[in-house]
Amino acid sequence: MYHRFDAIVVGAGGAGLMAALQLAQHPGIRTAVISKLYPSRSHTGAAQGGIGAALGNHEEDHPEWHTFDTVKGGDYLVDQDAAEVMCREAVESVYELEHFGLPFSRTPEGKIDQRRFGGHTRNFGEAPVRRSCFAADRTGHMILQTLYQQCIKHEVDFYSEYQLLDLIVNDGVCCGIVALNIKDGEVHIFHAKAILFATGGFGRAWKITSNALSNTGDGVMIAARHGVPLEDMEMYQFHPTGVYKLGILLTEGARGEGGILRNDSGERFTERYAPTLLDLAPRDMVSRFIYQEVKEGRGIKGKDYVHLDLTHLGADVVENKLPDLADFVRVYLGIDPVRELIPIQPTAHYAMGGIPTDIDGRVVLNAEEDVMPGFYAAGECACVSVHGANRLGTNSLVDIVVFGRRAGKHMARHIQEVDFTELPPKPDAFSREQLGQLLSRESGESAAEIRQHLQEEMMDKVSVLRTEDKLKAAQKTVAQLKQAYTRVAIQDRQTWYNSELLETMELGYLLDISEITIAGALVRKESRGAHYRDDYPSRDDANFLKHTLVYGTPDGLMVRYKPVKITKFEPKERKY
Amino acid sequence: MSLARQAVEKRGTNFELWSWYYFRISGVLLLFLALGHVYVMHIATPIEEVNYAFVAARYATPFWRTYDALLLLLAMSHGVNGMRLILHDYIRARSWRVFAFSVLYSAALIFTVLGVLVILTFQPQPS
Amino acid sequence: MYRGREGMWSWIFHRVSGVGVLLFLFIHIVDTALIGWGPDVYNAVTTIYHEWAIFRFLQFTLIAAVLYHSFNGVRIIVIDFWPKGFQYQRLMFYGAMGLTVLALIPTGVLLLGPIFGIAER
Amino acid sequence: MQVTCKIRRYNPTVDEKPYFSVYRAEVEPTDRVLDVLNTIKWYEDGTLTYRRSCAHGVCGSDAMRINGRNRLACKVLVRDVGNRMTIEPMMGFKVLRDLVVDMEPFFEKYKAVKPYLINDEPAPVTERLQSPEDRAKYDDTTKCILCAACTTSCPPFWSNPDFVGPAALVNAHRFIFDSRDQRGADRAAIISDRDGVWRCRTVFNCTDACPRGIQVTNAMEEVKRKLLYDRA
Repeated sequence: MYHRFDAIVVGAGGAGLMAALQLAQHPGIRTAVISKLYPSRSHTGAAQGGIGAALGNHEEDHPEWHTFDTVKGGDYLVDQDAAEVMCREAVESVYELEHFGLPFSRTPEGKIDQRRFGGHTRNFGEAPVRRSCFAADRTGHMILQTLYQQCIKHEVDFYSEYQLLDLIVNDGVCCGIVALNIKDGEVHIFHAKAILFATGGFGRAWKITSNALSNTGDGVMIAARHGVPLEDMEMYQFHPTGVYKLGILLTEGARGEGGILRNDSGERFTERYAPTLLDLAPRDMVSRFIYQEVKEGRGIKGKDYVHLDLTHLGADVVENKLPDLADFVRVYLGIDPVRELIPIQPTAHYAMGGIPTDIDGRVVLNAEEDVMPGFYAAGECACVSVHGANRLGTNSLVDIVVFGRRAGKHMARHIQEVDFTELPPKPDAFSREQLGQLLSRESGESAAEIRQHLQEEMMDKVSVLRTEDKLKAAQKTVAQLKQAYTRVAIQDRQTWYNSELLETMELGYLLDISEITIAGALVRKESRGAHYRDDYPSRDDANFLKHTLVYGTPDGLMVRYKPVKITKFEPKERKY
Repeated sequence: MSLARQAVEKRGTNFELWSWYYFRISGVLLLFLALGHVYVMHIATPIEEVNYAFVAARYATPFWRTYDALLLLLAMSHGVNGMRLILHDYIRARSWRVFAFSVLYSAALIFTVLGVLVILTFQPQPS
Repeated sequence: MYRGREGMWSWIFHRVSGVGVLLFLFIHIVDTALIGWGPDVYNAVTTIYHEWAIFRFLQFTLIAAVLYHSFNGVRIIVIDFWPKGFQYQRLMFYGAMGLTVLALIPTGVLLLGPIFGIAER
Repeated sequence: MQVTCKIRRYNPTVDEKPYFSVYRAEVEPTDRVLDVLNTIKWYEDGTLTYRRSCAHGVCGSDAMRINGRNRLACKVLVRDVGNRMTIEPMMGFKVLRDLVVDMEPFFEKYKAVKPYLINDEPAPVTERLQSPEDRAKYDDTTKCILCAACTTSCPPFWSNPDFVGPAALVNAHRFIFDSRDQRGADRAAIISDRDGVWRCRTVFNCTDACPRGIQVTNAMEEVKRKLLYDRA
């Protein structure tokens, strides 16, 4: 089936919906949002903490301070022009969200309430500042709901439960997508002048992750298949406090309230690693401390986890300030956090890297920033790059809102300037062949076993602590798994709501993403932010103050580099 | 402008609101009337004594006639309102709906008229 | 099948008892109307009510229905008009059931007792 | 531990009528019911079909009937349901396949109550003000994740799919009680209709089913009271 729209947005999380809303405000522009889930199921809804913006509702604050914190938090791998834009526009974007109806928590005067969050400081690192605008402990949920509501108001066309299959590029110009209607298995072609990928992250490459089962990097890999390089893929954030074995996130606020991390002997081991900041050191660092403890046999009962201790805080603090955490712990662990220790381990959380874009969301193809006309990306699947080597808490929501908005605005201008590019012949041929192969193979490898093996290998060798040997071993395993994947067979032969088919395709993307992540990690022979190399334990600005760009070519992966844009803040040692 | 007023402007009536409210009001009144009736007729009076003479004596006073008329009208309207909602819940086909509501409202009318007539016109015969 | 809890059972009982009472109301209007035919007819009919055990059981059921419907009706009104009422809906359901059973004990003795040879009067 | 899992299956394109498949799976007592489904799907029967995404109770994909009650499969642990479980799709919507029901009518009802802020006045440069007290009035109903567990647990909805249902009313409540919302004429027309809030019979199944702990029935009661008290 053929559809024609002016703009196509793939992905209905915060970035996609924000862009769709900007487009919807132009009456002449027809927009469709394609999503493999219903929009309200997107993983933006899982974000808890808040959205950082220098509103200054409680105390003096400035976007410049926010920019500094972002740059420093990202270990100076941040493109500072983009960070400046983000922190400046965060303010008006938050007000816009409020005007859309977002139910922010309020100050006694009725203004948007703000609270402290890790790494956010006043006057370039002097003291913590109240910058995180929040709606109880479900800020992401509120952003997602509010944007979806506004899209309904503006009558945006939704194609829910449509799986993205391919991007259509004709002579270097992006002109559409191919998607599968999950319900009946029909292949649809969407022809458009501008296409935005807001397809989210890919945490499911790791065994323990806070990500949804749907976060499999489909858009990222489909872009890469069309010659787009992937930027800084080795920069993947592990959040230190995920529920043991489940990976469900327990907010940083728990340690903000005074929670303590303990090893098997009950020792507060952060004292040995970060004597001043202790448990509230940045995410990448605390994750590393835990990994070190486990590696040296001081995990609980010798296993791969440690304890988060809230027992000294008292029932009052736990129930009133950390109600969601208490709920998660009670439901999933059957533990009372007021009296018992919570087993936690680092959990794969957020991709700083992804599809490279400029500050208007246009996808760029190289270090010279040549764009692919008509192709945009925003949100976690994109890399602007505002997070550099480590993302600051609350900045993920800022990113999706600001750059989803900017991309939408730029798309609207672009659409008014250009004509439709003709589709190439048989734009869906590749997708149909791919589906046909998967649906017809009689017997072969099990996707579930390949997935399990991949996730364990990535968790073991490509997570918090990396070395040349581990990365090379993982590279070999992934290559073998990719081989096995070419023989993968599924049981379900139905076209009607075939979720096994989708899961198997998603596994293919995860395998490719893992391969690229490992390639990036291998060439970056330094330690910076989330990327920690045991064999190169310090930051090396002389050689590696640059972004990696990994291209997929017929001869294998090719790594190139792109300079980091530095405007105001010269790289300094990262101390807190 | 209030919500209900806006609803009226849009739709012309707040029938369901008033129906709902009336349900509660009549319910409270019935609570006393019906339980009183049950008490008087079944508990306080041994049922063997509920016979023609008992009813005749009772209807000698306007009080009991009024009581019974009120009880009849409230119970009937309350009950028919309830049946109306039940039929709306379970009968989906249009033709069946028309039929069911015709039966309900006809029965309600006939029985109400009959009951009211009995209460108002009853003249005791010497037994 | 859906395994509803107290709220669902209270609603089912309320509906069933309501329909039952309405049907009885129709019958009751007819039997009362017989009074117009004079004492012989009326007394003949009321005797059936009194003497036949099955009618005593039906009357008992009717009273049970009226009682439950009344008490649960109060529960519903409390939920409707007292802003905190919903918090006690389960408790009030058990309350309505308890009151119904309590009130049915003397009723049972008076109505059904004679059938079993107790509480003759 | 070994669990026996009885699942209602139906693929309308090939099956004449629904049937039950029984599976045995080896899982931990602390696993979620969703993990049981995943284990079956990944290692035993790939054709088993259900929705899922976040796996920790915030996206609302995997609402289904577990042992007769609407739950999120990712928010119920095996040890809480025991070693025998019966899993069926939610009631009241067409089954697309196995545990997947057609959600389109659900979202249509949601859209019908105009679930968005309506305020035609020009917005100020900064935020619109709202006191913490006014904000608290609709806090509970902002938790909704549109999983449909409430609507499909509602007896009036089962018998009459025209009823807008608890989920739509929860979202109507969220805006009716938002002091920033000005005009809800269309919203009021729909919720005050016969198939609107007045079809709620205070059954409380919705409240029991809500995985977010929203006092769904109470939200509808608040809407009823507001309609009544504001009628003039």
